[in-house]
Amino acid sequence: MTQKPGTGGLKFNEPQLWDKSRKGRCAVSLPKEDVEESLLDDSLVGDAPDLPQLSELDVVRHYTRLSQWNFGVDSGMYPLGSCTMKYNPKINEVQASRQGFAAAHPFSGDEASQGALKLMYSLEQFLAEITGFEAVSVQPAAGAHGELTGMLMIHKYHEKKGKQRSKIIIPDTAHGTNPASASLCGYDSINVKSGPNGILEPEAVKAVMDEDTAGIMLTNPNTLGLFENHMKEIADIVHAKGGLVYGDGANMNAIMGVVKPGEIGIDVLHLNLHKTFSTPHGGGGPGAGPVAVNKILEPFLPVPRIVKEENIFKFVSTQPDTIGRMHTFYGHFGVLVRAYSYILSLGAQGLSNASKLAVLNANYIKEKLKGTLHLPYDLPCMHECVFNDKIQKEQYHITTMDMAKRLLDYGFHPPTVYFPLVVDGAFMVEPTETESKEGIDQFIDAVKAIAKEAETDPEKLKTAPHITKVTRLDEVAAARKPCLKG
Amino acid sequence: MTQKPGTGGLKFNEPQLWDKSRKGRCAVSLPKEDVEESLLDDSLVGDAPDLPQLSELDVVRHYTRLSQWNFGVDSGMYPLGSCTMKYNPKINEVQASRQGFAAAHPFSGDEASQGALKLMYSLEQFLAEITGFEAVSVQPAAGAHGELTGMLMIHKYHEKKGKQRSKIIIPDTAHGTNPASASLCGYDSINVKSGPNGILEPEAVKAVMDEDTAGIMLTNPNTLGLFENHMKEIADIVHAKGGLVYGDGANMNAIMGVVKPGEIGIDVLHLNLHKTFSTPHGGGGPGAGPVAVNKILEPFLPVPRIVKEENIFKFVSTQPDTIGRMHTFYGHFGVLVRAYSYILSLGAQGLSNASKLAVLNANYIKEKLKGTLHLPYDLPCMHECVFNDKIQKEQYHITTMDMAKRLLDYGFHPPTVYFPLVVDGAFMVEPTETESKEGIDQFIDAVKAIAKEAETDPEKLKTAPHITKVTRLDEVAAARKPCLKG
Amino acid sequence: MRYLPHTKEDIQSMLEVTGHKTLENLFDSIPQDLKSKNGINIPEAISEWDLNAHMEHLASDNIACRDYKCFIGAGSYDHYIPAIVPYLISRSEFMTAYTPYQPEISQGTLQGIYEFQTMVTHLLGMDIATASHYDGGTALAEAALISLRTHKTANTVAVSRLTHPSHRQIVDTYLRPTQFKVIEIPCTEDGITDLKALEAMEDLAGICVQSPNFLGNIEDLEKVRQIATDKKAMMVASFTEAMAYGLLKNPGSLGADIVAGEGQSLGISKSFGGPGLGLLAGTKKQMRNLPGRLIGKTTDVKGRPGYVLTLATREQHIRREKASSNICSNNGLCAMTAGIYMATVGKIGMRKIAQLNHNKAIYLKKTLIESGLTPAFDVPFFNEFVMKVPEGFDQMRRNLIEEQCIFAGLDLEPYYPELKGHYLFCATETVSKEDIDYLAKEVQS
Amino acid sequence: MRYLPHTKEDIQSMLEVTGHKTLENLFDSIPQDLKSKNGINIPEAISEWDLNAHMEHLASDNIACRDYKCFIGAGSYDHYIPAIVPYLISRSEFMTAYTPYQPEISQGTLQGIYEFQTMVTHLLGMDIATASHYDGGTALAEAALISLRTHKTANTVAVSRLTHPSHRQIVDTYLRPTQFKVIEIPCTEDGITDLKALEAMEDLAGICVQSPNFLGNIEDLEKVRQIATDKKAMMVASFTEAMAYGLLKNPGSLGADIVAGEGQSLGISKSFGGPGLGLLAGTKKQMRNLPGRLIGKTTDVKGRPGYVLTLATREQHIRREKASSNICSNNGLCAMTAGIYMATVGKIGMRKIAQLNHNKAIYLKKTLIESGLTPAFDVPFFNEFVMKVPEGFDQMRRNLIEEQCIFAGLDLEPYYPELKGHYLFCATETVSKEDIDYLAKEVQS
Ligand SMILES: Cc1ncc(COP(=O)(O)O)c(C=O)c1O
Ligand SMILES: Cc1ncc(COP(=O)(O)O)c(C=O)c1O
Repeated sequence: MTQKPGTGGLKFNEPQLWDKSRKGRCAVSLPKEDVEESLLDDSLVGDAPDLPQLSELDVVRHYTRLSQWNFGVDSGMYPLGSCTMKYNPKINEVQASRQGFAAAHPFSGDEASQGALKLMYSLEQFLAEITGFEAVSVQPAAGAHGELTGMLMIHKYHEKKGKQRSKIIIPDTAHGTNPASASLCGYDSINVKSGPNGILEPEAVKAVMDEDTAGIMLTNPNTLGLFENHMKEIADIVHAKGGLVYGDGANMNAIMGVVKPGEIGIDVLHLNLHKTFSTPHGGGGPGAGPVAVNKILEPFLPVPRIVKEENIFKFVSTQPDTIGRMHTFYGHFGVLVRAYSYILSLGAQGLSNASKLAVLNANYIKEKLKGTLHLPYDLPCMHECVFNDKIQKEQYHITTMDMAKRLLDYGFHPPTVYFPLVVDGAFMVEPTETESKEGIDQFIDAVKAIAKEAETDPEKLKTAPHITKVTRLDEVAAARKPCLKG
Repeated sequence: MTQKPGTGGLKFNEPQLWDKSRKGRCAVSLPKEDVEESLLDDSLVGDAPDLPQLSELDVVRHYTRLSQWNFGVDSGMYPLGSCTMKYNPKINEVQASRQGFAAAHPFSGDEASQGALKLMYSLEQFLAEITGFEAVSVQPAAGAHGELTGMLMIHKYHEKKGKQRSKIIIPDTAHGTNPASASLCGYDSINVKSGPNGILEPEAVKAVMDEDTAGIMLTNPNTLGLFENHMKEIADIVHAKGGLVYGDGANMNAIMGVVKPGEIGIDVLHLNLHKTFSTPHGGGGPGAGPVAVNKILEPFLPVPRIVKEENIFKFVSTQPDTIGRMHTFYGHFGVLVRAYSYILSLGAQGLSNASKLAVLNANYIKEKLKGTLHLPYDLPCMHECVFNDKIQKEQYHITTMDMAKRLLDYGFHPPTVYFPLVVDGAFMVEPTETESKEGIDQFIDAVKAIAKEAETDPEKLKTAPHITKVTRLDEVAAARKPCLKG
Repeated sequence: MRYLPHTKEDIQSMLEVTGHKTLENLFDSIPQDLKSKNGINIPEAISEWDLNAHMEHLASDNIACRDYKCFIGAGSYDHYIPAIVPYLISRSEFMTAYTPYQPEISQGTLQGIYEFQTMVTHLLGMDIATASHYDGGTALAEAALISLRTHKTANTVAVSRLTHPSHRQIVDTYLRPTQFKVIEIPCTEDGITDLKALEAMEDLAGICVQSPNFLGNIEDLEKVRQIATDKKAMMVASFTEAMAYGLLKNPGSLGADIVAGEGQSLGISKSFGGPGLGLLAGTKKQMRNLPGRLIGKTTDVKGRPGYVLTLATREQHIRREKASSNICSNNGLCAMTAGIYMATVGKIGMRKIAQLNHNKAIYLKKTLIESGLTPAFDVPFFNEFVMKVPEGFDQMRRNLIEEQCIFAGLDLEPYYPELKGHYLFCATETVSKEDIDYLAKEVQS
Repeated sequence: MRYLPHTKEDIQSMLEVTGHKTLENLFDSIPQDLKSKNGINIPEAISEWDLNAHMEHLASDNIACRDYKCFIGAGSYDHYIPAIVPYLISRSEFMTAYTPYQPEISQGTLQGIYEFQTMVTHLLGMDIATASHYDGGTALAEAALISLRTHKTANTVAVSRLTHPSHRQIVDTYLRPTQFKVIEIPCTEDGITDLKALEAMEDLAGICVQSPNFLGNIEDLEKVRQIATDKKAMMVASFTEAMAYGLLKNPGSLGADIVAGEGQSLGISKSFGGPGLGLLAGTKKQMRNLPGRLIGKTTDVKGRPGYVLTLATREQHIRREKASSNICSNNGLCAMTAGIYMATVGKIGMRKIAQLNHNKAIYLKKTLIESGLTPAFDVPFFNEFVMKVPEGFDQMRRNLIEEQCIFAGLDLEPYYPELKGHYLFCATETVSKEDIDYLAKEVQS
C-alpha cells in the first residue's frame, strides 16, 4: 500500500494534576485588591476548594501533553459514521472570538445586542431556506436537545388538539437519542423494522399507525446511509391518522441542495450544526441542534424567538402556544457564529457541492471495499456506507472491534462500530467531503491490508492497537468498580 | 526512578508538500476582482511559481503533523546549555498580536506610531537599568547581530581615535559568534586560554594586550557557567592599553539584580531577549540582541535612535558618529513587545528571583550529578553547569552523544553537547528557573539511570534513540551529497 | 472552494469507480418527486476577507465590541480568563476530536475530563460529577427529573421562586409532558426562599433551591437539608455563580443529594449566553441515576493507567427509550476549559478571586447606597445584590449604556413584578474601585 | 510569581543540597566589589490584567489599532494573511523549540524549513535557498560580502541608487570596517538604474540591483546579467516585495548569481518593521559561500527519510573566526510562516494575488492621475509607483491619517532630495476599488 500514516514516536507520560500539585503554587496572576476586604460570617464560609496548585508552565505542559494523546480531524481522517467529521475551518474560530461576540452579556438588552440578534435571525432564515421549512429556532443546544424540542412541540400540538396520544413510531435504524427523546415526552416507542433493502416500507408503518400514535421519528438519509424513498407515502399514512412526522436531520450533509426535508412531508426537523455545518465537536461538544418547522408547528417553537421590526431585531416570548424555554439564554451562540460563517463562506453552490462530494466519497469507498468487507445493503448510498465483519468473523474470528483497533496502528480514526444496531458488527464509514481522494485511497488500502492480516496474522488484530500510547482498556473493570474521580 | 516522561505513541507520517499537491487545488480564498485586469508586457511576465497545490485541510494536517514531531519547552524540560530555554509566557503572544502593534507600518511616521516608539524607548531604559549602562539600542536582530553592532562600535571608536587596531582578545571559552563577529570587523582573534579553574587570569590577558589590540570579548558568566571574578582587573588591563571591553550578555539570566555589567568595566554588552527575557526561540529565531553601552560608546550607537522630547517620541538619525544602520527598519519589534511585557510582569523583584532560582537549579543539578558524570570544574556555578563523558568514555566507551540521544528516550531534550570546546565531550546543563524541583529530580534520575545503562547495557545507548519518530540521521551523507531542496 | 479537495480529475476517476456519469447521478436513486425543484436562496459565497469584514461589522453592532463595564451577572458573569486557557483549549487535538469512543487515541480528552470531574467534586463537595451538561438550566431540569423518577410515591418537585427564572422555565418545559408536577416555593420579604412555606408542603419528591439565589442572597441550605430529610424528599441545590464556592460552604458539605448549576464562570466567555457549562453532581447513591457521560479510570491490558467512558448502560445509545436521559453530545470542550481554568487558578487563586468578588460587591453596594440607592434586602450575599432605585434611573441607565458602555444593573420587574423599581447589581474582580466610584458618581448626578 | 514554580520547601531542601543558607549565598563566589549596590529601578510587577490594559493602551497610541488603509509599501507590504497561518504557526512545538540541534526530535522544524527552502528556490528561480536571514537588508549585505570575498581581484561592489535606502545603509555599515568599497550606480530620469553608468564602472566584484526597485519600477535584469558577465562581476538581485515574483520573471531565470530580499509579504505581519524575513538564495556554485543555516535531506540508520542541519562547516560554531558569517539564530519561525503561507496560496493563489496587486496599482495610478497627480515615470511597475503631487498635498495627507486612518503614499524627499514633492504609492489586494475611489476623491478636493 501507499505509505500508511500511522507510525510511532515520542510521547510524554503525564501524571494527574494533583500529583503535580505543590502547596503554595499558583498559575494565575491575581488582580490587585483596591478595595478593603469584607469578611462573610464564618458560619457561611467554607474551606478553599481543594484544587491543584501549579505553576503556569506546569499547566501549559500538562494540557499540551494531554492534547498530544488525542486524535482530531486535524490529525488525520476521521470517518466516524453518523458524525460528519468534516474539516472545521479555523477562520470560524476567529469570528467566534471577536470581542463583540465573545464578551457580549446575554442580558445586555436588544438595543445593545443588534449584531448578535441579526446573526441569529439570519442563520434561522438560512437554515429554513436550506431545509425548506417555514421557521427555525436555533435555541436547542445539541442534536438530542433539538429532538426533545421537536417532540415537545408534537406533544403540545396533540394536547392543543384536545387529545394527547401515547405512542410514537421509531424504526430500528434510529439513533438512540430518538427513542430517548420520545420517552422524555412520555411516548412509548413502537419499534418498526426497516425493509429488506434497509429502508422503511409504508406497509410496516401503516400496520402500526393509529389514532393513539403521535407520529413517527424518521432519519433521512437513515443511519444505513440510505435515502428513505417512501418518505412521502409514510408521511401521508401518518398524517392521515392525525400524526406528525419528526425528521432527524443529523444526516443533512448528504442532501443539501438536492432534497428539502420540509418539502417531503416532514413536519419538524433538527439539524446538527456540529456535523453538517462544520462546527468543531470539541471532544464531545458543545454543538447546536436547531429545529426547523412548518406552519402547523411554528406557534409551538421555544421562546424567546427573534423577530425583526423595521430593521430592529427583538426577542419576543409572548407566543401563547410555545412549549416554553429550552436553554437558559438563547442556545449556543458561539456555535451559531461558526455555522453562520460557514454558510456565508460556501453559499448555495458550495453547500450542494459539499453534499455531492460527500456522497461521492462514500460511494467510492463502498465500491472499493465491498469485496473486502461484507456489505449488508448493496445499494447506492448517501454520505456513508455500512459494512460489517461477517466475512472476517466467520472465517477468522476477527471482529469489527479488532479491525477498528488495528486501524489505529495504521493512523486512521476507526469508523463508527456496532451502530446501527440492525447490522450486527456494523462498520459504518462516513468520509465527508473534505477528505481528498488520496486520503481515501490510503484508507481503503489500510482496510484491505487489515483484511489480509485477518487471514495471515489474526493475532496482530486481536491484540491491536500496538503503537498507541495505551492499548485496549479494561472497560468491564471500569464499569464494575467505577473510579470516577482522583 | 520516578516515572520517566518519555514513552511511545501514535505519530503520523507526512509526505513532502509537493507529494500531496494536486493540480487545481488552492487553500486560499481569493479576494474579489473589483478592478479590471491589467496585463504586464509578456517580456516581463514569468511562469507562475511552482508552489504546491493543496486544500485548506491538506495544509492544516501537514503542519499539525509536522509540529507533532517537534519538541518544545511546552513539551518538556529543555536544559540546553547557553540557550536559556525558559517558559515563554503566552500572554506575551497576546500582546504582540494586538492589531495596534502587528498591523503597524514602519513608515507610518512618528505621530502615528507613538505607542510603538514609547514601548521601544521604555524597553531601552529598562535594559539600561538592568545592565547598568548609559544607553541601549534594541535594533540588533539577534545575539550575533548585537555582537557585530558592538564590535562595529569599537571599531569606529578606534577609527575616531585616529588609529585603527588589528587584533581582539577572545578566550577559548567564547561562543563561536564572538570570533566570527570580530572577523567581520577585520580583527584577528587572539585566543587566550582560561585558567585552571575555568576563568580568565589577568596575567593571560596582560600577556597579549597591546596598543594594536582593539580590546577583548568576554562572556560573563562564561560558557562554563562560571563567573569571571577577575573582570575588573582584566578590564583595567585592557583599558590601560586603550582597548575596550566587549561583554557577551547571553548569560545575563544568571545575574539580574546581582551584578550590573555596566558597573564592572564592560564598555558594551549585548543581550539575548530570546534567552534572558523569555521570548520564544521559534525553532531558530527570530530573536533580538539589544546592545547596551556606556557614555564613551553612546555616540556610536546605530541609527535611528529613539528620543523623547516633551513626551513626544521621535526617531533621530543625525548622530554624526553612528556606525549607521543595522536593520532595515527598527529591529524585531514583535520580539521587543514580548520582552517588554515580560519585564513588566516580573518587575525588579521577579527578575532577580528568576536569576537566583536559575542559579539554584543549576547548582542543585551540579551537586546531584557530579558523582555520576565527571565535572571538570568543581566550583560553585551560575545558571549552568558543564559535565563531560570522561568516566563513561574511559570505562564503557560511551560518549556524550550516546547519553544525549538516550535522554530523548527518557523524554528530555538533551543538554548542549560538545560546547564549550575547552571541555571535551562537554555536557552543558542549563535548567533555567522555570523548571520545578520535581522536574529537575526526574531529569537527575534519568541521567543516573542512563549512567547505569552505560555499565549494564551500553548497546542501548549507542543505538539510541529508540522511540523517536526517526533515529540517528546520517549527517555525513547529508553534507557529502547535499540535498537542499525537494 | 478551499475546503473541497476534489480536482476535476479526482471527480472523474471516482465517478468511473462508482459508475455514475455526473455528480447529480449519485442521487438518481432518490425519487424525482422527493427532490427539490427550488435551489437554495442564500447569499453567494464570500471570501475569507469579506467574511472578516462582515463579521467585524456585525460584532461592532454589539456594545460588547467596546470595552464595557459590566455590573450585571444574573447567570452570566464577567471574570478574567487567563491567556493560557484559550491558548491551550484551541489545540486542535482537543477542538477537532469527537466524543472519545476510541479511548486509545482519546486519552487527552479522557484524562482532561476525568480531572474536570474530580475538581468539580472538590468545588461542590460531592462524590460524583458528570462530564457536563448543556447549561445550568438543563442540568437543573435533569436533577428535578432524577428526584421525581427515584421517589417511590411523590410526583411533585418544589422549586424556589428565587431560582434563576430561566432555569424555572426550563424545568417547566421539561416536566409539562410528564405526569410530574412543579410547585413554586415562595420567597420572604428578605429576598430568600420561604422555608416555612416549604415546610407546609406535602408529598415532595424533590426540593430545588438555588444559593446564592437569583437575587444574590445566600440561602440556608442546612435548613433545606433538614426539611428535605423530614419530607423524605431529595435535596437539589443549584447555582449560577460557580465562583461563589471559592468562598462559601459548598452544597455538598450542607447535605445536597444533587447539585446542578452553571459553570460559565470557570474560564468560559459570556458569549451572549452560550455555550456555557452545565454542572451536575451527586452523592454516590445517585451514581446510576445521573444522566450523561462519565469518565472512569481503569488500566489497559498491559496494566498501564488509562481512562474510558463508563457506566454507559445509563445512556441512550445502549438503553434507548429506557435511558436516564436523551443527552448525547454535551459541552465537553467547555468542561475541558473549566478544567484548565481550575488548574490555573488552583486552590489559592480560587479563594482569592472569590474573596475579591465579595469585597468588590460589598464596596459597590456601599457606594451605591451613598449615592442614593436603597438596599432591598439585608441578608448575606456573594457578588450580587438588589437595590431599589429612584425615579429616572432607568433613563440614566440607558444613557450610561449608549454613551459609556456601562451596564448599571438588571431591571428585575420583568422577572419579579413585585420588584418593580428594583435592580440586580453584580461586581466581580474585573471592576476596579475606580469603575465603581465612577458609576456611583454617574448615578448620583 | 506564576512563572516561578519554587515553593518555600523546594528552595529550602535544594539549598541544603547545594550547601547554602540563603539564595543570596549562591553568589558568594562573586567578589563583593563586582556586585551591584544599586537595585533595579523599574516599575513594580503588574498582573496579567493590568498588563493587558497597559498594552492595549499603548497599542491604541498607534493608528494601526484602527482599521486603516495602507497605500504605503516601501519595504513593508499590507497583504492578507489567511487565518490558518497564524493558527498553525502558534503551535507551541514550533514556537517554543530551539534551533534543531537534535534532529530526532526536531523533524517538524526541519522538514518545514526544508520545504520552505524548496519553495523559495521555486519562487526565485535559484538552486539553493538558506534557512533565512534577519531581513532583506542584512541578507543583501551578506550577498555583497560574498561577491567581494569570492572575487579574485576586485574589492568594490556597485549598488544601485534605487535599492531600498535602508538596505544601502546596511551594506555601508557592514562594509565600512572592511577593506571593501561600495559605489553607487546612479539612476536615470525614468526611475530605473542607469546601466550605461554601470557599464562605465571598473573592477567590480559584485553588482547589486533591486527589482522592482525602491520606486516600484521593474529593472532590466537581463541587461544587468550581460554587464555582470562582461565585467566578471557577480550579479546580485535584490527585492523587497516577494509577491512580485508571483507575476514577474524571477531573478534566477534572468541569471542572478545571488538573490537577496525581504519575505515579509509571505504571510508575515508588518509588525512595525520586524521581525521580517531575510531571503538569501544562490546558484549551486555559491552553496559553500552562503551564510547561515541550511537544512538537508538524508536518512536515519534505519533508512527512513529525515532532515538535518547540514554544511555546518561554513558556520561560526565550527569555523569560528573563519566562518562565512557570524549568524547563529536566524528568523526561523518567520521562515516557517512563509512556508505555510506559500503552501496555502499555492501556485494558483500566488499568481492570482500577484496579478490582483498589479491590477489595483494600475487602477490606483489611473485614478490618482484623474484627480490631479502627475506620474513621475512611465516604465512598467508591479504594485508601487511614484507620483508628483500638487502644493498642499502633504497637509491633506496628514489630515487623512489623523482623521481617517488613510496613509496616502510615502514622501520621497527624505530619501531622494531630487524627488522633492514626489510620493511613493502602493496598492495591494487589501485595498478595494471603493478605497481607491475614496482616496482619489479626497485627493481631488
Ligand atoms: C442520527 C443522529 N441523531 C441524533 C444525534 C444526536 O446529536 P447530539 O449528539 O448533538 O445530541 C446523532 C449524533 O450522534 C446522530 O448521529
Ligand atoms: C554565549 C552566546 N553568545 C552569543 C550567542 C548568539 O546569539 P544568537 O543565536 O541570538 O545570534 C549565543 C547563542 O547561542 C550564545 O550562547
